[in-house]
Amino acid sequence: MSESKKVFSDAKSALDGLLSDGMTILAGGFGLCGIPEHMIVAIRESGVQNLTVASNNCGIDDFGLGLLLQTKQIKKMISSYVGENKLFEEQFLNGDLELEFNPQGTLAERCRAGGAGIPAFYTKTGVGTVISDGKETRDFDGETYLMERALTGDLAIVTAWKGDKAGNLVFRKTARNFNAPMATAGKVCVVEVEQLVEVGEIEPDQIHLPGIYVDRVFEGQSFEKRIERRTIRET
Amino acid sequence: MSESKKVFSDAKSALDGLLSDGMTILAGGFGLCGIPEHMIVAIRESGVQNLTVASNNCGIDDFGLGLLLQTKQIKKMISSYVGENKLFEEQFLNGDLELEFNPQGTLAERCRAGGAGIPAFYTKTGVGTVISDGKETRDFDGETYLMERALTGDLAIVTAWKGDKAGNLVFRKTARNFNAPMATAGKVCVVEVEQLVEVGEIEPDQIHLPGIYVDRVFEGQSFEKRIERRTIRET
Amino acid sequence: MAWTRDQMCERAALELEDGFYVNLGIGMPTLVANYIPESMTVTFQSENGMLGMGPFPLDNEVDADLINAGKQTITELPESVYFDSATSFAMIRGGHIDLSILGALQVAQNGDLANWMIPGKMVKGMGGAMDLVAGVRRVIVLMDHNAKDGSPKLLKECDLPLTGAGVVNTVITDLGLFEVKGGQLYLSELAPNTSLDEIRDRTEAEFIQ
Amino acid sequence: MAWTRDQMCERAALELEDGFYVNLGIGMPTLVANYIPESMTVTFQSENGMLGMGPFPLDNEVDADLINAGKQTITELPESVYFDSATSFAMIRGGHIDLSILGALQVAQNGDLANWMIPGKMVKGMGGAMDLVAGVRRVIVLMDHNAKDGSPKLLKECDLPLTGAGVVNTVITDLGLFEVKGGQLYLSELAPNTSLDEIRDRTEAEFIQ
Repeated sequence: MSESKKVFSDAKSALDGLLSDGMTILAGGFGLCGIPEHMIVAIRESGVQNLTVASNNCGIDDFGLGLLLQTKQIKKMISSYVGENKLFEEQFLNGDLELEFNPQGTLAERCRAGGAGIPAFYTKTGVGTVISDGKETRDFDGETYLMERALTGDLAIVTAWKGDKAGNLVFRKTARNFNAPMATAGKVCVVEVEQLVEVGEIEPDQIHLPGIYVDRVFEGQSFEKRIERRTIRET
Repeated sequence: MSESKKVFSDAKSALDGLLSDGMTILAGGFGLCGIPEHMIVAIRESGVQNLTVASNNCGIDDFGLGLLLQTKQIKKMISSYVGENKLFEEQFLNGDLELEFNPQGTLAERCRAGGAGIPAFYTKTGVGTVISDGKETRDFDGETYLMERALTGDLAIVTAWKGDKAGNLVFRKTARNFNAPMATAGKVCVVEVEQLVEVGEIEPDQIHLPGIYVDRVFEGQSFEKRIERRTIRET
Repeated sequence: MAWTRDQMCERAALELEDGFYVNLGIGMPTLVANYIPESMTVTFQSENGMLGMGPFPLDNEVDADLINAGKQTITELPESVYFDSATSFAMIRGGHIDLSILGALQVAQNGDLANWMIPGKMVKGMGGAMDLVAGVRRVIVLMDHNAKDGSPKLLKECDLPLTGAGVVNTVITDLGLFEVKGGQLYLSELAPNTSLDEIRDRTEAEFIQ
Repeated sequence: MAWTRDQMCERAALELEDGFYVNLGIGMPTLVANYIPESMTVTFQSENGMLGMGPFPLDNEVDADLINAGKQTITELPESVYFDSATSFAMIRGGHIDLSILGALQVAQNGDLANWMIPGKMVKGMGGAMDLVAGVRRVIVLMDHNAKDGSPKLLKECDLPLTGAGVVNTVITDLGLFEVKGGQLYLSELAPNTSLDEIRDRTEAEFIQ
């Protein structure tokens, strides 16, 4: 048995040899929830340039993928939501950053397709909008659909709550989001987990993503897990 | 709160009003593993005719969907494997039964697409075989793919290990198989569970299929769970 | 005064039915959840991967792993279920959600909806809105009848980039409730203290009374 | 005597590498699992929804909910994972399985494979075989060199319905090991006590030595 071949000590060693200028990275997370925060910092420190990053959002100005906007390491984003990230909006409006808007479900399904050997699929989402510009439409049973292509990346960086040394993953609550579909669509997939456990510690029926999709895994030290919109009720 | 609207007492009451001649039924299970055995018996007893049934297999001669072959209630099967079911093979070779062969993964993906609003997708499976007869092929990035259409049914009959009164399901081991994707592709979905529990008894992160897909659920009494090929080792 | 924001939400809540699975958009639509009768079970979906969304947390319940599609911290309920984004949108796009209630910048009389960007000015992105309006069984727009500058939001044609074409079923504004049927707009209800003349004045869209 | 069935399986096992995820077909391919060195981690996938397939159960371990793709009762291992059929085939069709070893009725010199039906005679169905040969990174066929009636199974062209066109990478028979490259068949290894003349006699396909 040698499943610990997948285990690395930290973000830097886990990404060693995998980063190159101009590559495409799929980054899990929704807003700041479930983002691979340690790997984002390591990518910033690596100085790799001209990245295309597919991620639903692009972090905030000073956390998450926003850190790679600050250093202008990102050439192009594939996202559904710019939201309140000022730097993102500014770089896009200035023309410093390319932005390919994908509806959120289209982005998720394109990754799922990329991991599942489906080069293209049809969807109603975006028909009659700018999203359909330059894309084929086709009618099935009297309704019009768009053809969307699969999305894959050179590297998927995702985060999970618990992972075993064979790479089997369990996510927690809404931190699951894009992490699972993106993990399947990376040529290489690296995962940071909050808890690294021994093989056999996770029930086989409770694994959310099988280790077959995971090439490297490490336990992240002290996740910051910043909250973007802390909202509470009084009673 | 009124989530118990979904709960029925047995197969007969759960299927009441849902069966009609000529309908299409999606039936979960692989071989005899994870089949909705109580509902198959109730369908037999209802006498409904001319069914189209999508199921990976068709049971064995005297159990599972084989029971509906005996009574000639099935007009057409959509399956990947006839296997050792003599009656199935015989009715097909006689011309008494229509049979649409689907590769197993294509059958699963067609159901998943049917539940996900994807009317068609492309796959490499079956290119250059009889499966591609009459279907469109198309090249993407230098490789040839087949276009496959989504599959939906008037009714999905599936089985799960545990279900709560809101229809949230947990499957057990390899009995999960087609039950999850087929549940999403039925216009109506009825589920038999081994254990019906209260809402809140299943961890939200451990639910395999959300209750949104489940219209009716009942606890089956004394599952027979017949084993097709009991294979053991000595030591 | 016509309908207040609370009254608009209350009116929207009347469109819910027992057993419905509902997705509420960011902002005013979120408040509709406050007007559901106790006797009714309505399950809220959050497109980032949850069914059975609970209220905002108490201060000591905040969990960074538990947010809604508006990125606000929320709580779970006994019936909650979590899933990934591909599964969440398979659910939305596959027509399993009964109702979506969302805000709008503009709605056209044929049901076209614009709510995701103002070219050169505001680039928020469509998030899950394009998927929701394309996939959910019924779409209700909840919006002010006029923009802050008084300009109409119910138009003959949207001039902002569309979120979906012909996707809106019902529009609830402070002045009334409209329905889109067969590509035409019908005024079904007038808010109290609102005259037909006033609503005509403040609407660009052609509507049938 | 050339390779026995055990020796064929042993030879096939040499194609495995540490860390591989492998799908073994029904019948002889299943036996390949017996020849994996202790030092190597190989994870077996069963297309009905499992990674990390264990051995057959002891009599008191039999579980009706735990079967392999051949419908035999099996066991789980510490690293096992279960998933549904759509997920299982997404894995297979998405190219995540390193190797599939399966049986064949016929293989053509260009890598065409027939192993799912004999028209008018045997209608088993393709099960997951068409998905496996289309999706898995490398396909090894393990089969007797000749049919029971002595007729060749390595042919110029298959006359039975295909499972996949040009999908086979390697063929291991009792007489030797062949590889398909660029649409041509190469004989790479001769089994012991087998002459080139014998293999030519018993093969219809053209192959390059």
